[in-house]
Formats: sequence, C-alpha cells, structure tokens
Amino acid sequence: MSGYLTGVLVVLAFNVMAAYAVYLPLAAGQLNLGIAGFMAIGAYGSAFLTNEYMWPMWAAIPAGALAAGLTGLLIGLPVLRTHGIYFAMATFALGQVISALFLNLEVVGGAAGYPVTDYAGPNVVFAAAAGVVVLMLYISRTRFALELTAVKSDATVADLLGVPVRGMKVAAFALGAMVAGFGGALYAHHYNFVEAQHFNVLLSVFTVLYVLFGGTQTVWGPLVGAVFFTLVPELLRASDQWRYAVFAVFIIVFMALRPQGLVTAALFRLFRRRAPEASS
Amino acid sequence: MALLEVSALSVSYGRVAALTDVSLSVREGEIVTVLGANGAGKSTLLKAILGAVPAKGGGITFADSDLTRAAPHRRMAQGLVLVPEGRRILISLTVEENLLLGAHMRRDTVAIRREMDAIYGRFSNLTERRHMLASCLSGGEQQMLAIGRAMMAKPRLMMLDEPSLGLSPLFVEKLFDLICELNRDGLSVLLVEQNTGKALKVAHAATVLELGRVTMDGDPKALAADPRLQDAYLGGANAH
Amino acid sequence: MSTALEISALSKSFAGVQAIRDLSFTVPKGVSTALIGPNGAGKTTVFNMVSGVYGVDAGRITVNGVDVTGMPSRRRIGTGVARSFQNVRLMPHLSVLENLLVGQHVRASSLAALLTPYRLIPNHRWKREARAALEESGLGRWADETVSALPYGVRKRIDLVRATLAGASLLMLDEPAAGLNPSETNALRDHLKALMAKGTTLLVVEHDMHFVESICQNVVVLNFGEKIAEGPLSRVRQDPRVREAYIGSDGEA
Amino acid sequence: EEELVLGYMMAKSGPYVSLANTNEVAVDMAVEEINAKGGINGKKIKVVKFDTAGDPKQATTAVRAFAQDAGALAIIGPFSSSEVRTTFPVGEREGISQMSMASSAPGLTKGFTYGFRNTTDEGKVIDQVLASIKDKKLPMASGAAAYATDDVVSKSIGTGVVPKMFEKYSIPSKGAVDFQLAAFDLSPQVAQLKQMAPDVVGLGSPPEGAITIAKELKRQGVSTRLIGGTTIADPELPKRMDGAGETLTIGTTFFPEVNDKTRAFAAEFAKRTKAAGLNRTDPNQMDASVYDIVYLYAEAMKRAGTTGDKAKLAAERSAVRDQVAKLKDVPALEGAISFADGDAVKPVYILEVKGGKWTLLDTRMPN
Amino acid sequence: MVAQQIVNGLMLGAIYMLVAVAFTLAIGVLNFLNFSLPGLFMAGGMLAFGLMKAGWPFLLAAAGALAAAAFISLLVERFAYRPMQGGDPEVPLVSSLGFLVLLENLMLVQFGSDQQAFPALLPDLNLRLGGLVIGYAQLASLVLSLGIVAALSFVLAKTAAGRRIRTVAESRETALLMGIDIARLVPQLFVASAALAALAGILFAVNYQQVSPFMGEGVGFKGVAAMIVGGMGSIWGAVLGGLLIGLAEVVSISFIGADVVNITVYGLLLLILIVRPQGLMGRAPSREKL
Ligand SMILES: Nc1ncnc2c1ncn2[C@@H]1O[C@H](COP(=O)(O)OP(=O)(O)OP(=O)(O)O)[C@@H](O)[C@H]1O
Ligand SMILES: Nc1ncnc2c1ncn2[C@@H]1O[C@H](COP(=O)(O)OP(=O)(O)OP(=O)(O)O)[C@@H](O)[C@H]1O
Ligand SMILES: [Mg+2]
Ligand SMILES: [Mg+2]
Repeated sequence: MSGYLTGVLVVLAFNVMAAYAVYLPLAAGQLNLGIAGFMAIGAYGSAFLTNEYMWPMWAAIPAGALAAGLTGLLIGLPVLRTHGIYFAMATFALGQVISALFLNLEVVGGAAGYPVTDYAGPNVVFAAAAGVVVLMLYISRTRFALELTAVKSDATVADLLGVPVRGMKVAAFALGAMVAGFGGALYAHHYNFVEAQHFNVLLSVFTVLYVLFGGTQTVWGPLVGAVFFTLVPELLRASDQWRYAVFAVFIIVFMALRPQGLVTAALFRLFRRRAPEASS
Repeated sequence: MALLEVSALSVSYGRVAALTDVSLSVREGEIVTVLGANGAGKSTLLKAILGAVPAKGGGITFADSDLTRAAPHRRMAQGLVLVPEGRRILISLTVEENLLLGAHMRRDTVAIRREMDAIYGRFSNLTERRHMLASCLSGGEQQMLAIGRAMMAKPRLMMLDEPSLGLSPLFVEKLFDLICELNRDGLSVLLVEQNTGKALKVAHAATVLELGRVTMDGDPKALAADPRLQDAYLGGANAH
Repeated sequence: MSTALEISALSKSFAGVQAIRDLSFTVPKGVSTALIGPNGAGKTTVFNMVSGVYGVDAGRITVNGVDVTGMPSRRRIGTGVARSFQNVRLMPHLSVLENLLVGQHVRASSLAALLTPYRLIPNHRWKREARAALEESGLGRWADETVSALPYGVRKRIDLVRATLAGASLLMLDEPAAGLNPSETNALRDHLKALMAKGTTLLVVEHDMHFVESICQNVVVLNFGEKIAEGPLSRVRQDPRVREAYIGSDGEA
Repeated sequence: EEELVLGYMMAKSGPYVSLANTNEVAVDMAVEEINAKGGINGKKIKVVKFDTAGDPKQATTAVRAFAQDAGALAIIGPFSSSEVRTTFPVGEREGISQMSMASSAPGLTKGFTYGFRNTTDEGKVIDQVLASIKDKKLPMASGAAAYATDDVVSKSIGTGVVPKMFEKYSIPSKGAVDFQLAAFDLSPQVAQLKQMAPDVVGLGSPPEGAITIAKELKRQGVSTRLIGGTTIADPELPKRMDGAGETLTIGTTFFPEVNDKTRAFAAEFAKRTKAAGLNRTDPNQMDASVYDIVYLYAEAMKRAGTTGDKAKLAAERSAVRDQVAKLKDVPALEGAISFADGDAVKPVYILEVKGGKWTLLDTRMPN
Repeated sequence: MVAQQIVNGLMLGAIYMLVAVAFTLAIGVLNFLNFSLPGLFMAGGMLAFGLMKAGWPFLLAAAGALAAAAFISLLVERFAYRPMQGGDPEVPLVSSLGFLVLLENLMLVQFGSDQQAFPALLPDLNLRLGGLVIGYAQLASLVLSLGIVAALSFVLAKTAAGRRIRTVAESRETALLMGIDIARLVPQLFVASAALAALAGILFAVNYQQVSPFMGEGVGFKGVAAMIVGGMGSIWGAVLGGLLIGLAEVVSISFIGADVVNITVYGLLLLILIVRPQGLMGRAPSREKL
C-alpha cells in the first residue's frame, strides 16, 4: 500500500470510530455534540498510563476507553435529564469543559500538548476500526438496538411497555463515550502526540455531520458518511483553495436530495426486495 | 349557481390515486354530506377543496371564482374553512389563542371578541380553561375547540371531517343541533361523518365515495333506504 | 373472586381543575368493564393514573393484588396491566413485527436477552411468537410493513396485539372503536372476545354503546370526575342522571 | 534522468493560509535559481508538494507519501508546531529529514535526529529585544506580560520567556494578563493592564492578538511599549493596527531592508506574488525561511554528494541529515545560518513601529 | 475596576444576545437549529468590511451586507430547510452547517484567513465616566439590540402575526390548514433571523474593529449557549442568557484567567441545564397527554 493511501485510510479509520461513537446514542435520539471531549479522555488517559506508568499499549488503550465510558456513565445520569436540543447543548458544553480542563492540566503538558512514546502502527488502527464496525453490526442485530430505536421513536410508549428508557439512554451514551475514548486512545498512540486543541467543538460537530450525512436509519450510514467525508476532500485536492467550498456545496446538494442521509432504511428494503427477484 | 362546485377532481399521492373524477356541489345554505369507507378519500377531498393537497386534474370554483390553483389561505379568505381530521389543536397555544388563531385573517376586533364570548357560552368546558394550554384538554374538549376555532373564521362554507369522533352520545346530539343551527343562520356545510345515520338525517344532499370515485349521490332519504348503502356503511349501526 | 383492578378514593387535579374526585371502583377478574362518561369526565385520566403516566393526588390503585400507586410507570406492565392509546401510538420508524417485539420487553428484559443477536438467528423464538400472535388475530400479512403506511383500523389492532404480547391480564383500551368502520369494528369485537375467552380482563373507554354492550358485563359512569352510576349497561342506561349527563334524550347512540 | 526530490508540506488552506500561502512562491523561486545554475551535483532539484491545511493528521499522511511514494530525499516543512509534533516521529521512523519554517515552540526537536527547524527560539529573540531596548536607553522600569493561553508558543512566551527575561534585565514584573486566541474583546485584560501601568508589556501572541490588544490599549488611553518575538512579525502589522501600536518592538529573523540581497529577494517576490494574484506581496519571515531551507538542503546535498539514485535512497537520506546537522555559517538570505541541536542559529533583527511602518532598530546575533 | 468589568461584560453580552435571539427565532419557531447563522453573522461583518473597502459609506455598506445576508438566508431556507420537512429534527443541522463551511471558505478565498481591521467609524468614540470607559458604539448597539428584541417579543406574544408564527412553530401542516401563508411566512422568518445575525456581525465589527472569516464560530456557539441558558424559544430568555454569558466570560477572565473561560462559561451552561433542563426562562415540557 502506498504511503499516501495508508495515511488517508488511517484518517478514515479514526473517522469511522468517531462516527459510531456518535451513532450509538443518536440511535436512541440523543445528539452528542461533545464527542471530542470523550476522545480526549481516552487519548490523555491512555497516554498517561503508557508514558508515566509504563503500561503496555494493549492495556492502556482499553483502559482509556473504559475511563471515557465511565465518565459517560457518571455524567450521563445528570445530563440525561435534558432532552432534544438541550441535551445536545449540554453535551456540547461538556465537551468544551473537558477539553478546557486538559488544556490547563500541566501534568499532561497543558497547552504545549503531550508527546506519547508508544506507537500503534496503521495495521493496529485498521484492525481496531474493523473491530468497532463488527461490534456495531452485532449490536444492531440485538434487542438492545431495537429498544434504542423504540426509545427514540416514542419514549413515552416505550416506558409504558416496560422498557427502561433512562437505562437505555445512559447505556447508549456511555457506550458511545467508550467507543470515542477507544478511538482517542488509539489516536494518541498512532500520532504520538495529543493536544487539547485538537479535541475541539469542530471535531465533534463534524463527526455528527458525517453521521447524519450518511444516515442514521441503518447501521451502515455512519460508515458511508465517514468514507464520504474522508475521501471526497482528498479527491478535491486538485481544486486547491476552492476545495472546501466545493465540498460544502456537495453537502448541501446531497442533503437537499437525500434529507434522511445517503443510506436509508427504504434503500435497504429496496435492495432486499430486488435480491430475491433477481435470484428467482 | 352553487356556492362550491367541484368538477372532475383528481388527486393522487405519488403514484397512488386517491380521488378520480370526483364532482360535487354545495349550494348556498345547504348541508351536504360525503360518505364512504375508511380510505375512500373523504379527507383527501376536503383537503383538496381547501388546497392543502394539490389537484391533479379537474376544477374547484367557490363563490364564482376559480380556486383550483389557489393556495389555502386565498381560499380561506373567500370564506372556506375546515375542521380537520384529528382536530389539530395547537397544544403550545392556550385555548383562547387557538380561538383567536381561527380569526387570524379578520380585522374586526370587536366582533371577534363578541363571537368568542358566544363560543365560550356554547362550550362551557372551554370557558374554565381559556387561559390553559390546549394540550390539557380531553379528547372531546379538543373537538369542541376545533369547531369553535373554525367558527371564529366566520366562514361561508364549513367543512367538517368526522367531527363526532370521540364525542359522547349527548354531545354528538348537541353537535348536530349546532350544525343545523349554524346552517339555519346561513352557513353552508360539507360534512364527512362515520355516524352515517345522523349525517343523512340532517343533510340536504349526500355523495358516496368508494375508492376515490363517486358511486352514488342524491337525496339523503333515498340513499338511507338504498340497500347497497345499508350493507356497506350503515351495517351494524342500523341493525339495532 | 379476586380483582384485576381496584381503585379506591382516587383524586387528581390539574392546575386547580379537579379532574378526578374521590373515585372508587373495582374490576373483578374476568368481568370486562366499561368506563363511560361525557367528554372531559376524566376517563383517560384514570387510565393515565393506572398506567403511571400521572401520579395520584390521593387514593390507591391495586392491580392483580399489587399496590402500584407509587410504582414507576415502566414497572407497572410487569404487574399485568397494559393499555392502548386514544390516539394510536405505534412506533413509526419500526415495522409491525418490530413494534410487537418491543411489546415483549417485560418477558425478555435480562441482559442476556438484550444482547442476543436475535436478528441473526432465523426463526428466533421472539419473532415466532410475535408472528403467531399476528396470525391469530388475522393480521399476519402486515408483519413486515412499515407502520405508517397501514390503514387506521389495522394500526389500532396492532396496538392491541402489542399490549397482549406483554402478557398482560388486564387490558385498558381507550376508545378502541372510534374511527373504525362497521366491518373493522366487528373484527375488533371478535378479536377482543377471543382475548376474553383466554382469560384477559378488559377495561374499556368507549362512546359506542352497542360496542360496549357486546363486550362489557359491567359499566362505570363518570361525570366531572365522580362516579355517578355503576352496573350492567341495560340498568345504567335507565338512570336519569346518566341520561342527562351522557346518553341524551333519545337514549340511543 | 535522476532528479533530487524534495517533499514540501504547504499550509495553503486552513488556519494558516495568510501566513503560508505565499511560501510556495519562495520555494519555487529558490528551486528555479538553483536549477538555473545547473542544479546540485549535476542534478536538478524537483519539489513535490502536498497541502496539509495545517492539519497534523494530513501532515503525517504527507510525510508517509513523500517517504514511501515520492522517493524524497528530505522534506521542507511542516509549517506549524502541532504538525511538527506528529510528523517528526513519523520522519524518524521513515528515516527522512524535515525542516520546519514556522514552528517556534520551545524544544520541539529534542530527541529527534531527523527533525530540524529554520526558526529561532522565542527566548533568544526576546532576550535580544530587551538588550536592544536597554542599549537604546528606552524606559523599562517595570513590566507585565500578556499572552494567549491556548497556543503553545504564546503561552510559553507569556509564562516562561517573559518572566525569565524580566528577571535577567532586572525589570520588576507588575503581573500578567491572558486571553484566548479567538478572543476579540480584550477590554477586561486591558483594564487590568491600565491599573498595572507598566513601561513594557511582553506579548505572547499571534498578530491577531497583538492587533486587538494594541487597539484596545489605544481605546482605553493606555500608553506602554509592547514587545514581542517572531510570532508577531507580520510585514503588514502596522497597517493592520490602523494607527495603534506605535513603539511596538519585536525581534524577527527577516527584514527586507537589510541589504541588497534581501531587497532583491523582496522585489522578485513582490513580482511573483502579484503575478499569482496573491493578497500579500511583501515577504514575511516564513517566506524567507522556506527560501533558505531550499538552499540549506541544497548545500547539504552538495556536501553529501547526493545522486538521487533510488537504490541508495535510505543511505542518501541519512547522509543529507548528517550534513544538515553540521552546517555552519552558511551565507543565506536571513544572514549566516548554523545548526545547533536541530535548530537554526541566525541573526535577529529588532524592529519598531514608527509612523505606521516597521523600522529597523538594531541587528543582533544571539549567542 | 469591577464596575468597568461589568460594563465590559454587558457590552459583550449584547452581541451574544442578538445572535441568541436569531437562534431562538430559528429553533423556537422553525424547529431548525440553523448553523448557518454564525456564517451569516460573519458574512454581515465581512461583507460590510468588503463594501467599505470598495468605497461604500458605512450605512450603505451595512445595508448591503444585511441584504446579502437576507438573500443567503433565503437560499438556506430553500436548500437546507425546505427539503428536510418531516424528517428527524437534527437532520437540517447538516446542510445548515454546510452553508457555514461554504460561507467561511468563500470569504477565505476572497479575503484570506487574516483578521482584518474594520475601520473606526469616528476616531475615539468613547464615553469616559470617572474611570469607566464606555464605547458610544457599544452603548448604541446595546440600546439598538434591546429595542429590536423588545419589539420582536411584543409581536410574538401579542399579535395575530405572532400567533401565526407560533402555529407554524408547532406544526407546519396545521398552519397550512389554518390558512396561514407558509410559503411567505417561513422565508420572512429566515430573513428576520438572518438580519439579526448579520446585524450582530456588523455591530461586532464596529465595536471591536475587526473581522475575520472565522469570527462566526466562537460567537455563534456562545450565542447558542446563551439561547439555551435562557430557554429555547423565549426571547427574553435569550437576552438574559446573552448578558449572563457575557458577564460570566468577562468576570472569569478578570478574576481567574482566560484559560478557565471555557470551563466557567460552559460549566455554567452545563450546571444550569442540569438544574433546570429547560433553561432559565424556558417552559418545562408538559408531560404529554395520551
Ligand atoms: N399523505 C398521504 N400519502 C399517501 N397516501 C395517502 C396520504 N393520505 C391518504 N392517503 C391514501 O389516500 C387514500 C384516501 O385517504 P383519505 O384519508 O382521504 O380517506 P378517508 O376516506 O378520509 O378515510 P378515513 O375514514 O380513514 O378517514 C387512502 O388509500 C390513503 O391510504
Ligand atoms: N395534563 C393535564 N393538565 C391539565 N388538565 C388536564 C390534563 N389532563 C387532563 N386534564 C383535564 O382533566 C379532565 C379530564 O380529562 P380526560 O382526558 O380524562 O377526559 P376524558 O374523560 O377522557 O374525555 P374524552 O372522552 O373527551 O376523551 C379534562 O377536563 C381535562 O381538561
Ligand atoms: Mg379521513
Ligand atoms: Mg379520553
């Protein structure tokens, strides 16, 4: 594989992990605009363990993910009192606070950033992203995923049917946080450097952007969205200074044509119906 | 000359035809009822007359002006109003604001106030709750509000889509009394009802829709006696 | 005879409006009961309090011998009470079958159940059960449809099947026949009768007296949040207070 | 025919475009000049370019692409400190030199054998600024610091460099105020400075912050001398300050009015940028730095006898690296350049804003 | 000193307030979290700057910028809002953000990434009260903003037009059945909220004498925060929120330091949301009636 392709695919892998971190709570109707904060927790947490306590990477990375998940769990409880856009803004604020805290935390370098010694190569990153995708595919086949959709669709009725709405939401939020932390931890060890400024609002917002762009109705949407958002700017490299302007026009036009995202449930049904027809 | 003239109206949702060549007319001061099974296209007909769904073919004239292509607000300005299926109360507005919304095209503030008081007089349930959010109302109270709101527009022709749904038997009676009373005061009515028996009793003319087409129309007394209608729509209701 | 639902001295007011006032009645097991009364009498409010959507101001609610008065709403279905909604509330993003699967939650709520990839397992027990319930009520052909595309009458009955899949012994139905045409009403009646035959007790709010007559043995009449009459419909119907407040002069609906 | 390939990481889009989008002109200029004189060791220099948009992730992709796909001998760039932090480890693994033209955060080359910077540590720059002020007997009886907290270089200037230098020059410090990079309203900070009333304010900030603070100082009627390092060295700064910021004093590594060579460079640069339709036609220090980087690599390749033979790529890359590290007093546009611990050592020009223009106050060599 | 900082906080808050009101119009009424608003804020400032550079007098340039912002907002309505009707509420976020990215990059291409100096309209326009320095421009914009906001809130709460707007806010379809001319009302609202955002951008440029292609992001997010603190859909809530956020920012800078600004400002937001999930002046979502 060429160096260029490796570099691009690594970026894609990180974007895919971030996308699923956003997707999971979104499947239960929660728009997490603070995903970068959880990535930061995973990144700094695991880097701290490998740098200062000489933990091996294979233990430090899951530990970072766990730390992010745990934070999600603890913070999810009060934050999930809010709904809709209020929830989105609460997570947004949370992300800002977390990254501001790291920016001021001198034990991990503060504003100067935190170099990381251990290195996770491209193959590790690819494997991790594939792992996340498989996990998500699995989850999407379970009752857990079904009930998340039910909660999103009609929380009142779900509650009356006995579904623990709050539990489901907290679980989805914490799991999403964990996936984000996992991606962040790998990020730290692949790029060998973390700085709080990287984990900013725009990262969170853009991740949400490509998840919605890909579509949230099926588990494939985030993957497609991440691919689109990683590769199209590369394809537009030639257009130079107009690159991002053209890209923005792309987004607007695509969304106007496919408001529910590129991949929709209806699209899937269409394929499923076509398939047996074709085989018969 | 009829007040409302619908001629050869066709409407479709995507590729599904909901109405095909439907013609119907309502004369000034008349109550006309439209009957039909679930999904026959009754609500679609009313919405098309209001302009909330576009006509694919045919024409609509109201009070001598061709409204086939006009937007709903233009038609309402001419004196059309709809009490929609499912009430469509605005739950983030108070009861009173809902009523005032009905009069949003009018400028005669004093008359609006007076009519609103008359409506409160008629629907006492609403009076106590006038400054509460409409979300608090019971199903039936919401239906009252929807009718009150339509009256506030001071229409020439009121279209009602299943107004008795969810109302208690006593209130259904009151509702039909109200419709007749308004009609006596000069209001023309186009009524869609599940309660076929009652509707035929008050109507001056009736039209039956089946799968989006007119299959019968004419005098309600005659239709009520028609065995085909008996089987199809009066079924259980008249067996007793 | 044990009781399916016992309501005693229940009160509820909203922003100063007394919606329910010192209401008591019982629904014995196997005796399907109708709750009737004029608009705004408080019928839906009673349902909301039993299912836990609203808390009570005073009084006690017992379902199948379990006091549910202070119980969180999501746990009440576990005591055997399920409900339908005045405005049908199916989850529009899910297929019919998936809606039913959500209804099974009470009986499949362990962590293991939540994490079983049932969609990967052909003919998994849950899917089988849900399909069977649909077939039984004659709705089998709709199983894989998206809910929002279905006729109103069908949606109302799916709502019903979903409630039964929770294994409830007491079903509360809020105006089940409203908006249905005669043939749909008949189908619904048959469906309910079949459920009753299997031991389900119904508590029905309904304005169609013929419908009430055909399935309910007992009737409770509310007016302004208070009980004004109780007994078999034929007797209650003669009560002058009921006639005045609810049924009206011609005595028929 | 073989060429000597250099990779070039540009920041032509993204947050640094205004500082960086003219760099390409300077690079092309240097390469054309060298090739016109017959190239190096008889081979032409060829530059392959990659726009990183100032993004560390894209920058590592660029290094991988240069090292694995393009067969580059060395890399010009990356631009920013954030990029340096992620690309130096990659360059070290791939065994290819990089030389940054803009990153000036302290200590970035530490621990890397393939990482170089043609920039000067802000500590050394500000040291020379204060020395110059002292020489010229300008008021410096008390001082204060003002810095951006969320930028590595700015913060280290504000919290490290300035206090240390005040101590060195026995200037009593009245305190410090800080702000965020994106802050537009510095009235609270200036209100605090007004109370402190220092003679000099040590600034750790990019040009934007300097402009905002200078304007606010003027608005609140505070007069004090602002001093700073290369982070503020924008040729257009006096114009952008719109009348504020008189007596602002900074140290930088490039000034067009130093000698004939710099004047000639500035003239040619102006011609080319105008032709390319760029907004700014005055060269900034990064333009000069990147121009010199091409010459520095050329010199190193000459000394290493680099052939561009793909078969010997790895060996030639490390030879280039060894020669760069040993460069001493190479006559260049910015003055004589040497390398110590991966960072360039070169003259510092002390500039002052007078009458809405930069004027040269002093030229000094850090020791 | 403290008095000066409070004045500074209120002046800053006035800018946030206008942006917050623009957002509240968009989300409270149209249920559309319109992320093109920070872009329109920026476009207001940048275009006014560009036109003045081209020789237009200030008032004309400001009018031109407002008109351009209104036009762009109509495009947003057409391409980001209209096609999304009936979808999930978070979906239009994507294309409105697309507009933000587009606007930023267009300005970037046109003007570069530098912060540009916005000309001072009159030299040293400051009111000096004892030790206090208050910019006339700031004072004027505070008064102007409050005036606009008061008028807006009166229209929404008390007039037939306001009821129409609130009807659309609740349900477009019902609004259509009520005879509300949605095809006209919705674009009008887009124009109104764009005008507010762009006006805020122009006032920003005048007050702080600077513009840049990225100026919308920071202020935009603070504006959303202000709206949420105040309670979505509540105009006076947005005012309160804007002033609160401005004060919190300035006070924490002057008493703790700029590095904690994000912690205090967003910490405050988080805290308020946890304690009062509907914002300070927002209506608690009534438990749904079944
Ligand atoms: N928005 C829509 N999109 C697609 N099809 C629709 C839509 N609304 C109605 N239909 C279809 O059009 C046909 C007529 O529907 P309509 O609601 O007018 O019937 P109706 O006679 O009012 O029935 P009901 O008695 O149930 O109210 C039905 O087949 C229905 O499924
Ligand atoms: N959440 C609420 N807030 C305020 N008032 C309420 C609320 N819910 C119900 N009410 C009031 O309580 C009374 C009883 O309402 P309820 O919905 O129980 O009536 P109902 O008997 O079901 O009537 P219908 O037959 O019309 O559905 C009504 O007057 C209603 O306005
Ligand atoms: Mg209908
Ligand atoms: Mg009810």
